[in-house]
Amino acid sequence: MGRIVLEKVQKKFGDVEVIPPLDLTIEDGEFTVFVGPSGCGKSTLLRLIAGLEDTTDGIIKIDDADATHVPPAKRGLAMVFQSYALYPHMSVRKNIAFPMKMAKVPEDEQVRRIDAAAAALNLTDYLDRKPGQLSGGQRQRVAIGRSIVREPSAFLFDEPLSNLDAALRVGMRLEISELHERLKTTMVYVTHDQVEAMTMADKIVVLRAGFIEQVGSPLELYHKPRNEFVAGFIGSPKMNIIKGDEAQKHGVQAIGIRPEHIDVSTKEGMWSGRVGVAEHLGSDTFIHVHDTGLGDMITVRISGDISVKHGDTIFLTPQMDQLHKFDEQGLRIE
Amino acid sequence: MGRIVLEKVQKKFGDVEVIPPLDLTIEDGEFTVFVGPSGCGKSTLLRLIAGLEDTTDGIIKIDDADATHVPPAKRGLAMVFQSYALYPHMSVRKNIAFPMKMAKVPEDEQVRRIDAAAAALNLTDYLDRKPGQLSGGQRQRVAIGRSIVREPSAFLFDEPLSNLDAALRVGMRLEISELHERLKTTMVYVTHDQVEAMTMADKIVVLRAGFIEQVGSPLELYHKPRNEFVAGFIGSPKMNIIKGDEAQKHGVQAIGIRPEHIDVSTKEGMWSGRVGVAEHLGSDTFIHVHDTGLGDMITVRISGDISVKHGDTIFLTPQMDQLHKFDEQGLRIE
Amino acid sequence: ETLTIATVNNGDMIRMQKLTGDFTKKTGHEVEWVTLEENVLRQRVTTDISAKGGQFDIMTIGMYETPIWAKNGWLVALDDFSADYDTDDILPAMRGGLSLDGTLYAAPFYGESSMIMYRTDLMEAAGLEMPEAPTWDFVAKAARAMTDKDKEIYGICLRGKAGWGENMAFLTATSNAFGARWFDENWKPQFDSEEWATTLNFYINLMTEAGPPGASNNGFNENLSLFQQGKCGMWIDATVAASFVTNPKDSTVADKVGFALAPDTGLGKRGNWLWAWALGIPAGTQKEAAAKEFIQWATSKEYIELVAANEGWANVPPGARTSLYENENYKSVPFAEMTLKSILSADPNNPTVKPVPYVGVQFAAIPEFAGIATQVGQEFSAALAGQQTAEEALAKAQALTADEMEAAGY
Amino acid sequence: MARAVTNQRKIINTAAAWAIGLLIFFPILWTILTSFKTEATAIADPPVFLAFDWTLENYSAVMERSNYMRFLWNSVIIAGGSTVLGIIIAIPAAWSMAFVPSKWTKDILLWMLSTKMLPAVGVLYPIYLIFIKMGLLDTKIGLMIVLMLINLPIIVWMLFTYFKEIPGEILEAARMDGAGLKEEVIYILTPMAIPGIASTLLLNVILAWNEAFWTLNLTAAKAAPLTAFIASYSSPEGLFYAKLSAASTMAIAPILILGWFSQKQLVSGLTFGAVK
Amino acid sequence: MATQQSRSAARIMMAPAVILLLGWMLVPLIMTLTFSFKKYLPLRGGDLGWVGFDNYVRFVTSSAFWPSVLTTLIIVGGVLIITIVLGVLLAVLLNQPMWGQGIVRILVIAPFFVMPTVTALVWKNMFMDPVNGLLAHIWKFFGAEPMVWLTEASLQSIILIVSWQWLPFATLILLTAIQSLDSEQLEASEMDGASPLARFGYIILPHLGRAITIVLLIQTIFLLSIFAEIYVTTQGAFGTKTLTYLIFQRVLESQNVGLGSAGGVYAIILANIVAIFLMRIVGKNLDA
Ligand SMILES: Nc1ncnc2c1ncn2[C@@H]1O[C@H](COP(=O)(O)OP(=O)(O)OP(=O)(O)O)[C@@H](O)[C@H]1O
Ligand SMILES: Nc1ncnc2c1ncn2[C@@H]1O[C@H](COP(=O)(O)OP(=O)(O)OP(=O)(O)O)[C@@H](O)[C@H]1O
Ligand SMILES: [Mg+2]
Ligand SMILES: [Mg+2]
Repeated sequence: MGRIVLEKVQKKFGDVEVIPPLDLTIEDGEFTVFVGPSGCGKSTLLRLIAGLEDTTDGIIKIDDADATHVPPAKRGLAMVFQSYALYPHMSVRKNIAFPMKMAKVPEDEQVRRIDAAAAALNLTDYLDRKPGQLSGGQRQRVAIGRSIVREPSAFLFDEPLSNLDAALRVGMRLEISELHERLKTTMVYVTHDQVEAMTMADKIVVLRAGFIEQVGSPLELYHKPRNEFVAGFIGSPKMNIIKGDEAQKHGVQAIGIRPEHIDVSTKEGMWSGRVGVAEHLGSDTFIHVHDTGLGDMITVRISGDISVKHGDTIFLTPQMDQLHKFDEQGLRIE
Repeated sequence: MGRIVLEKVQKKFGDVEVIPPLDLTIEDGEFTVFVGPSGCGKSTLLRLIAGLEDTTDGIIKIDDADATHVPPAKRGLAMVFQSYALYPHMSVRKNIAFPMKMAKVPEDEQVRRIDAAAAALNLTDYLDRKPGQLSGGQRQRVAIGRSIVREPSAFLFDEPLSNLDAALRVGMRLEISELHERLKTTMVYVTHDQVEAMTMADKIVVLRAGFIEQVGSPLELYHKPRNEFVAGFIGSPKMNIIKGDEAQKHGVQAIGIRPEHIDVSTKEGMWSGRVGVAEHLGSDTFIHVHDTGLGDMITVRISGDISVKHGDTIFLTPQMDQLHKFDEQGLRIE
Repeated sequence: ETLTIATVNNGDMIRMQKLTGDFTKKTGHEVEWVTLEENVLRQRVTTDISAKGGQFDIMTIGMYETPIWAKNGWLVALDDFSADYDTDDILPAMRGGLSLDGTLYAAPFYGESSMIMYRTDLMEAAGLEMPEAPTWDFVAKAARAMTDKDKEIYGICLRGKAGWGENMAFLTATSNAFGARWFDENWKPQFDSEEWATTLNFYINLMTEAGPPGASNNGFNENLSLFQQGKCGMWIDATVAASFVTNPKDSTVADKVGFALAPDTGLGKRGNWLWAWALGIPAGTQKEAAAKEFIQWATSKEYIELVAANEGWANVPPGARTSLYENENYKSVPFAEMTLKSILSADPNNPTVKPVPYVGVQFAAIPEFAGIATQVGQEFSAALAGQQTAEEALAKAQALTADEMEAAGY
Repeated sequence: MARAVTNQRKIINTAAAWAIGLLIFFPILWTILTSFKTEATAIADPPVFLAFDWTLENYSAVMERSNYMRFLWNSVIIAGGSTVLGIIIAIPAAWSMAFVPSKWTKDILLWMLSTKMLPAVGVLYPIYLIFIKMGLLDTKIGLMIVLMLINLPIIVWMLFTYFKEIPGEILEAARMDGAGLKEEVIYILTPMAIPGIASTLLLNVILAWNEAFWTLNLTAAKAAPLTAFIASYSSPEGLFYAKLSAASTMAIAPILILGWFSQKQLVSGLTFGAVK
Repeated sequence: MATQQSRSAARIMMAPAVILLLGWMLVPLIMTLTFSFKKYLPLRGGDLGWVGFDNYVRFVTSSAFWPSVLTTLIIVGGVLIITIVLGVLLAVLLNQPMWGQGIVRILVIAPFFVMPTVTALVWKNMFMDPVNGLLAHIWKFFGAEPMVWLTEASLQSIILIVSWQWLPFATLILLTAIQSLDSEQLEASEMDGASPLARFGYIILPHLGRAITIVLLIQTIFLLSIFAEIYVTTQGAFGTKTLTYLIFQRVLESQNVGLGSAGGVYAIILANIVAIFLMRIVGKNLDA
């Protein structure tokens, strides 16, 4: 169980309205990701759900019961913090046992659950170490272990991977996804990394300045961003947004085309430009094309390798069926 | 000018040999990147070049002059640190001016160079702020500004972007590449992010436990990794390494195939397996395939989208011309 | 020249500081004062003179230090004062205590003995009359009669605070009246004697029944303020206190104070001590001449008149000069006569009933005395506080004294 | 923890904290109040708290009796001088320990602290004799040196802990930028550690100001600081509570005011490395 | 950070502090050691020759020695316990939201600025005096017989006075330490269901461990040599004679420098025993 419903939830810090009244439903078992730029209120929203902040107004329901004024410990949720928030003076075992000790779970049950969690998270060999003696990824796993043993109705993650290096991040991402597959518990996950959002989420909530810009599955967001903001935020490299004459041709204020939806040729094409930096990744090549007359630099992504170099002239052709159109308010036009 | 030659350079910390005797030449104007896993000695090597650590043995030549015992300040190199290492009590202007003040550059010349650097790095509006009032990217630019004004014969960068968030990292990566295009000064760059290495380097030096595993251009490393380690380290997602029977078929110990070099079908193919986690990025899809009978999980990367889900059976066919072969020592076989 | 003078923070000394201008005017010498509390002062000057630090040109010292230091050759002899100064005018008892082999080494600034100060009104209320030379039995009886603890009136206030210059000064002097002594002719400590047991038990019983609470912490100052507040029926202490308790500015009982000699037990010795704060010059000072000028100024008859002119006769430094007690003006001061009688009845060279090898009424003028007596004082103080019996205190005193005397090579 | 704290909680906190604060402060408050009473009111029974005739007579009595300004000036010079001297010597030492640690660093630090455990009375004689030889008795410079030596371990330790928080990379950056050792310390380390140095300074001024053994024993007239001033008031004859209070107030007021003004600095700075 | 150059620079820069402290330690120490083997009585002409271990034997066998060691340990231990326990509680209280926090903090730290001599004088005369002291008035107000503090509860009184003086120091350090506690840790424990008491016991107190050791170390160093408080109040009477005070009596009151120096050497030994003991704990805690 773990259905979380926010009804007209609002949060002000002093006079500043960080979260304007907002409705959101997180279904039981769903993996929901909050994304958005820094300072948009992701953490605040999560902390409201956790009960670590008071709502200024509105109702939070957990499993259909009003939890607005229930203290955090009683909401049956577990939280994994960005800084891990491990207890530095306790061994890994004690860290994991702590919530059970507080809940007065019998000793043998504690041992059982710790062993299970440790096995699942590959922590068995480290149970007697202190957090200070662990690597970043291991610490992250302990933090997760500590939340698992509580058997919460939902997990809350606040940028759990942002302190890890790139390689580890990929690994942990997979582990959390697999954990979700296995447990089927509701998870609410905050990140500002859109790759994480795309790969992990069942449902993504895109926030900007406390407002929900769009809610939907990753591919919905990729294919049908509701506005320019979401279009720019989802996908990497970023969607190229073209305004001015070229957009006028399509009768709209702005058109958008993702780097991977532009075909490249050295001979002919709709647009032409001069190669700036070309980044060869082996599997892909990113080409930053200048002087196309379309305003900003255009980024193009090509599978595999192509031999262009700084200063070359190349020709670009957008795939017309992948064109996005936006109006004056930046809203999507179908 | 900025040719750096290491001859039999060795470094021990106490009894631990961190860098075994090692030869390396960095040509004038080259952009050299050191990559390798954490703790492999990248920073140590860079700091040996900078003179911040003593060599245990061996000779470091800068522009053909023996610099082994020259103090850091006299080597004519500039260094940009991971933590930026800005002077927090000085304004941006003073930070940038500091190396010139130390070198007793005349006041008006200082002003000229500061203005030039600030203009080039988009810092003109921030010259009177303290570092504490700047964003991460701006701080990074100040750090670069501080090294530029010295007009050093080479720049040394130690993971300069690892404290920035993903979006900023991409931007700064481009800026540094453009800077190199413009200045043509030797740059030695440490990172453990292989995307940075691939996109920025003229020459990549792959280190493992202080040993140089391979030196070459990014595409050389991608297409012809000298051994399994380099093969696994370069490219994302990682190359799939297959041992056992399947490798025997090719008469070698192990074969490797990159995720982007495997074709996928729902009907037929060389290998078959069950879909584990499928990560839909919109532009690409990563599929982790289990139970292929090839040992470990196989990762496949597909451009665009494909509708597979957890548990589906799919068929995989490697592109034979992209197969890598390795012997018992993990060395490449052509 | 500028003289540096170490002095104690007593009222008479403070007064002298205020009048320094007169000296400077007369001689052109400046004076720097270093005023310290008694114990600190003693520690400071002793360190300085024994290590030959030379920080002071004049030191304020007592009857205890003078003979010891003089013997070590640390003091400049004061035998060449001008005729005006009239060395012979100094009270013989004082002169005796501050001389070595007949040569004066420190000039008394003021001198004191001890005597009884009592509340005439309370004595009357108790239906008793204080004789001029009472016995301890009478004093004890009167004390018990005057005590009214509910009104915070205590029959007798005596020193209880540990210290060789505090409770031990009083107790040593008192023990003389009971026939006790510190050492026998062979320097053997005598705390195991019957006389000491009697003395200490008498003192403790009396204080327990008729003394103020916390007497084991009371020294001169504490008792003075108790008496001034009207909380004591009798107080046996330094004669100089008389001017404070009769001073209406500070004392609530100024007009109800009577004086009597310190009590005896009929054995021929009274329990009154003899002390002088005197000015001495450390040997080796560069400013000997100026220092001598200062001492002559400060201990002169003119100085007494100067104080009298400024502050009244009651405030002149007492107990140093015979001529003061012949002065008509001074005779009208209520305590003058009794002070003189007390001083005259003390004999430092022959202090006890049984013979002793030392000089000094309430002390033995040997270097080890201060250290030993302070520790003994602590034992006695603890006994007064009820933390141990008199017998235990005496046993410890005997042991530690024997120990220290042995360490010192007697 | 940005949840609204109920006002009730806050009121209870406030009441408790103020009660305890006032209780702790009371002896000082009482001393200050008493200094404005007459001697008779000072011992009045029952004691009077505020409703008395305020008088300055005790202050004038004290001023008349001793040259307060000279004692004060000596205290300022000695406390300030010893601290500055100590800082100048300690900065390089702390730099070495923080940035070029060797396996001995911790031992040296602890050894330095252990020198503070020498019982001062035990070495008074030796020091006195040395001071006589060197002509340092009753000089401000002599006291400055002694107090500096006494507090040096504490200064070194405090600076060491502040310096350790400064990332070594910044000093390396300066080195790469061409700064020599001197420039590194003067232009980078010292300014960066200003808050820490300020706290160190403050704590040591307090310790030096209040040091009563050496200041009393090694001075006479010329260099005597406020500790000597107070030693002449500790038990004068007669009623003395009010005068003692006035003298006490005068002795502690300067440092108390200094402490209060720099309270923030002290609160945030006094960590001795307790905070990481 | 470890080139040969910087290492030699470090040695040079450390030299002044080390040499000065070494001198400050060794010169008096050697002189004290020398005196301790001599019969040295300033009032009897100073140096009277070598006496071997006489002074040492005499010092330990004197009836005052062991009680003084015990007294020293009781005072140090008592003050440490009081200041640390109260300091932790006070730090926790001061860390709560309240009105006028700054002023309360000023009130609480004020005793630290007061000279020990003044502290002792004020407490002794104006509070603990059995007739005119404020505490006596309070006792009388409640109809009780006033305590004679410095006699009946002499050790406790001294511990009280010294604790009053050092409580601010402990509170200050502990307060900064509390403020450095990562709030996410507290939130995590709250999510984990810990009550306020459990949070104090399991999170805050362990977090303060390091700060507590530091308070322990620094205060011990200062407390082992407290002097003014005893000198002004009891002068070592009523069982308040610490080792330091005993040495003081030997050197300055009895003017027996030889014996006092032997005592000084014992004090150094005691201090070092305590120090080694402390360093063990602290050293471990400082690394972690
Ligand atoms: N306790 C607070 N008091 C006042 N303002 C706050 C507080 N906490 C957060 N804010 C403000 O609320 C806004 C949202 O903050 P929040 O931490 O939720 O952002 P976020 O989306 O998590 O950002 P990030 O990605 O940087 O973590 C920010 O503008 C922040 O400054
Ligand atoms: N001062 C030192 N003393 C002892 N060992 C050290 C020291 N500095 C580094 N090492 C060790 O040397 C090895 C190489 O360290 P180095 O910092 O060069 O690695 P790196 O490749 O930069 O790693 P990272 O990617 O984590 O920065 C590590 O095992 C490290 O523990
Ligand atoms: Mg956040
Ligand atoms: Mg590194």
